[in-house]
Amino acid sequence: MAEKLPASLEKLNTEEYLLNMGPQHPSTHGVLRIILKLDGEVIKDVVPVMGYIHRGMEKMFENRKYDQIIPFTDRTDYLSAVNNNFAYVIGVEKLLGVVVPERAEYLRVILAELNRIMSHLLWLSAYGMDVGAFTPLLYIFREREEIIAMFELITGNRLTHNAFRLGGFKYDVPKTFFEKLEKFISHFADNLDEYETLLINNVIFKSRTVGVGVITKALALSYGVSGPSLRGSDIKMDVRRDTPYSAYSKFVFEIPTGKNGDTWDRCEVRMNEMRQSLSILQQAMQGFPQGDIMAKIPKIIKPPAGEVYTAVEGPRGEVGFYIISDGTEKPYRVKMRVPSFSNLSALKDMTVGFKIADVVAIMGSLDLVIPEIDR
Amino acid sequence: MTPVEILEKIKTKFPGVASTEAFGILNMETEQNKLRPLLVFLRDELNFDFMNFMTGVDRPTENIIEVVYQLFSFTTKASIVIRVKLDRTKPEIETVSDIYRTAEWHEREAAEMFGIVFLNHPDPRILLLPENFKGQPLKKDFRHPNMTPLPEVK
Amino acid sequence: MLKYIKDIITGAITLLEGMAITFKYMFQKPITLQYPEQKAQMTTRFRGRLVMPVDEEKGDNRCTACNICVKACPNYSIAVERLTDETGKPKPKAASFTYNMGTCMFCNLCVEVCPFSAIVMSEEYELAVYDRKSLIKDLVAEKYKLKGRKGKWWISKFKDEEQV
Amino acid sequence: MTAFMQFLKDLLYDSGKAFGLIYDGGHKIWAGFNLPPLTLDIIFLLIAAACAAAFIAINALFIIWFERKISARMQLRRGPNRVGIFGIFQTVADTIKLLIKEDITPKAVDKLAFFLGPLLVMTSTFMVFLVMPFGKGLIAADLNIGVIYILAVTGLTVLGLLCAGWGSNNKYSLIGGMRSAAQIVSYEIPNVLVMLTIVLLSGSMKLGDIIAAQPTVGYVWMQPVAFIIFLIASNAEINRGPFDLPEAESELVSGFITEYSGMKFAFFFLAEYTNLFIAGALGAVLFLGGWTGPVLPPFMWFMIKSYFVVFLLMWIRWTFPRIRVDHLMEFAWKVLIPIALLNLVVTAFVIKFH
Amino acid sequence: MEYGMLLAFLVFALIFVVGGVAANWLLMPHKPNATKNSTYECGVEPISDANIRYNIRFYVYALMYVVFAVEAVFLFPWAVVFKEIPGLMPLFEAVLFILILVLALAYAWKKGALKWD
Repeated sequence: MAEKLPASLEKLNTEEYLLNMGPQHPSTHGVLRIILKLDGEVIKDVVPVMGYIHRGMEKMFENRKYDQIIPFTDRTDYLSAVNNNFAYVIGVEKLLGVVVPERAEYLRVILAELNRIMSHLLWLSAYGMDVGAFTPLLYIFREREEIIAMFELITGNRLTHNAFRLGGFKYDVPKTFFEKLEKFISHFADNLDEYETLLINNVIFKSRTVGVGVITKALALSYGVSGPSLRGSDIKMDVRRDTPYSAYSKFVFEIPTGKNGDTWDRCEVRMNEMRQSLSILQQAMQGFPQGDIMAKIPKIIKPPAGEVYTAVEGPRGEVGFYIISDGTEKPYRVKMRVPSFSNLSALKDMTVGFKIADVVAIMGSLDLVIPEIDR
Repeated sequence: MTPVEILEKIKTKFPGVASTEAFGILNMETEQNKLRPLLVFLRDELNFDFMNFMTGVDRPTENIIEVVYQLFSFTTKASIVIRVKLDRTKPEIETVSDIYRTAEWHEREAAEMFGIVFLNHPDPRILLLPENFKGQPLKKDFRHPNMTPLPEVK
Repeated sequence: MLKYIKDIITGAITLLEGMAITFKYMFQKPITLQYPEQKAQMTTRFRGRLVMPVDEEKGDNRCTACNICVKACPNYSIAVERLTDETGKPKPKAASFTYNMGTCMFCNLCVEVCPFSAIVMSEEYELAVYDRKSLIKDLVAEKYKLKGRKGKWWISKFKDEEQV
Repeated sequence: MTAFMQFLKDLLYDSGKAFGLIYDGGHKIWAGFNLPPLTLDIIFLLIAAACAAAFIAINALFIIWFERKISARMQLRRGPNRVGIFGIFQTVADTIKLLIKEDITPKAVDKLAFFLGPLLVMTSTFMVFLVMPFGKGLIAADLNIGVIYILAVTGLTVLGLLCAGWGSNNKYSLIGGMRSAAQIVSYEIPNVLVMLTIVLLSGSMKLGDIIAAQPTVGYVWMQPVAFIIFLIASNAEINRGPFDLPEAESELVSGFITEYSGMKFAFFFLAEYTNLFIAGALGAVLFLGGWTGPVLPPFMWFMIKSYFVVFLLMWIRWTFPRIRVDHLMEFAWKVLIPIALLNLVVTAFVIKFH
Repeated sequence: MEYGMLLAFLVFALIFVVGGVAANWLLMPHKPNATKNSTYECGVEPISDANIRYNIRFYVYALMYVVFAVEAVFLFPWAVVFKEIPGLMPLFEAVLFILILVLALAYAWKKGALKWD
């Protein structure tokens, strides 16, 4: 359609039109609005509109004490509450100069990896829904429910755990937790294989994902895409390996990567990541040390003036907290670096030229959590 | 690469940059007009290929707004923080969104939250705030009629 | 041409594998919990809502109106008023303990800081109400009785759990 | 008494004979009253149509419940189990709910097209039952162009969906309607070719003759490829399963039924499930020998076979992800149609040289 | 009688639908408001009218359908009498006819009418 049509035929040309996808749409996973410019089914332009659930988290942080901020971090990315806690807590501990006991570090790793599996499972089930397969969701929710029950044992909450405290944990682990964990590890790998056969290796699924939403290495890096979405583009990026935090340097694990940076690669990376998390869980459970669960920290937390940026590898990518302390009880400024924010910014380069159905598939493969973007 | 090595390399090209070190990360300050060449140098010569984030910090007591860029290199696993101090009454800075594309959205956010003007920005619309919102919420002196003061507890 | 046929066959095999899985699950027991009749068993640490249980030995709650929980609450959902005697001197007793469930995040911070174990998170989870006002509760007036276990079990509920 | 027993037995096993008796008896009585025989014929016609309507309504209610139960079992759920035993009256309750719900007609819609949508869809679905052989002699009209009639009437559905899609004046509906039109016409062709193969084998377009011509096991053993193509193509034609693009929930919200509510929505719903049954029934008639079978009454056999095919379609639906629209079209034109054509030619050759 | 049945079915189908909608209209509450009567587009105001000149892609399929369906309909009479006519003549005639269909398909395939973009 490149050549100019004569004026008399101009009216016969297909019309490009704008379509709102969201804020209330079944597959935007939250209150995200995407304005699509379409020619028939083919996408010509994508404009994400955000901020529908902007809560001013960063402003709120400035008005809360250091230990009060932890429950708020749960609520930015509600699917990986523990990893958000993690990033914030190690930041403040760095400022305070607190050394966390090993037992607490191990428990943190266990919780973080469980949380990663939990988040990926939800992604897998939601992704099944996105591409039109409803059934995997209900199978996957069995396993997810098991993990939630484990979290409930330790923290008492099912989704927004508020699990970590500055310096470790408030309460020690109940014995039943490890029994459950062992049971979970024993059957999870098999179930994962089953889901892979049911969904990921399905020929229809492959036809919808292979070669769709390709993002090149250089572009992904430039966009600051992180986590599985970046690893899908064949970059061995993992905060757990690049800048090891907590006890991660003690565990052996691989970093799965994709080859082409398409949607299927991102899916496969997540599936393999769950297997790696499972192996970390096994190692952590075997080497779980005795000792204290809480470091000695002052009653009133006043970190010395300074600033720190700490990041952890969340399920969606690099979750970072940039904390500036001015020596008072409350932080001077907290900036959250959220993975979905950068991942979503690359959406336009991934989707243009594909179809409506692909937008859903691509957005699903980025595993967006909207409250995290809006903060 | 250790922070010292990075600093030495930078000093060969940009003599006289102020820098400190905190938690093993080089923390350097530069002027507004040197920022873009510095970032291009860091990206192309020192392999800082990943921008973690970019944000602003409001410091009303010193009458400045800081712009902070954090970079990371996947090849050397090193991080670096670059900050630029802007005049708080008229904060203006050149965009870096063509050097790191992720900066485009981060700059849009910083623009609406701190009122920083990013010159030559490709898409200077608001990002998170409602369209008719007035004020820059992350400035320390921001007040809004809907804000309720927190109760004082003895 | 050969690839065309091969693609069709391998594709059909993956489809049949999927169908075998769904068929297998058809004969498994449903995992549904029939909600209003069957209810989920909550763990000891479950954070339902904040309650101020009546200590049966004391015949009253254990609150001393020390305001530590108020300071700890990130959302300012708690307000405590101290009881005063006739002369206006404050007594170590709460006259009212206003708890706003609407703004509560169920983060457990208030329970953790309470030096007297006066408050605890209960196991209730059906907390929805029709009227927003009824989310604001006065825990002192409520005189909540923790069900199920005896005495002051909640004070040591985490210590009683079997540890690794 | 024995005559009455014989009549009941006929009614069950050879309905044609029993209806013949009723028809003749009715006319004798009618002639006794000196009334013109045409009036009685009209009454009989209306009764037959009313029976079909009642069957459609009850069957749709059952099939919806059946699907909900089957999908629930496949997903480790229980499915409806509150209204009536095993929740069998759940769909009745849902229908009543839809009946007393407000039927919203948005301001921007083209009112005529908006109403024509469900009307055309439901009418075309209804009309198919004219030639549906439920049992021996249990058929409203065994037209001698039966197969073509079915193809023609189901083809009307496209118009209804296009009306709904265009008339709603909603972009999601528009995309859904367009998709469904392209999809249904594309999959009509493999379906036509498959039916052509069956007609080739049986030598008649009458559904009754097709059933009679089949060996005891049905054509499915002679034409397994045709059966698979039929399953896929009819699944696509009724917009279900991995081919539910016109109403693809995660992409188009609800496609062409986005703006519909109340009874108009119910008619789309009803038509979808009735079409599902029609697909099952056609599969039973064309490939599984229709109502033939030992011991049980023909009607029972027909229903069992139909529901078996319906179950296959449900199984497919609840297992697979949704196909993308371009793959869908390519699959029809590049895979199904060549195979169906090849199958047709091979069948013709085998018939001639066998 | 048979086509009378067809008419009866048609009449009944129309009664069925119109009656259903009418019953619904009688039973339902009538409380329209502006929000309810607006077009749904994910909770925001629709950007533009939906009656647009749509992509040609879909109409191409309809055209191809006409070609194939009409030819297939011509084949039905042949299929009915195929067994009864002796000799190989009907077979070869039909194969020739189908070959033309295949050629049409191959042409469309080659021309890219089956490709989406």
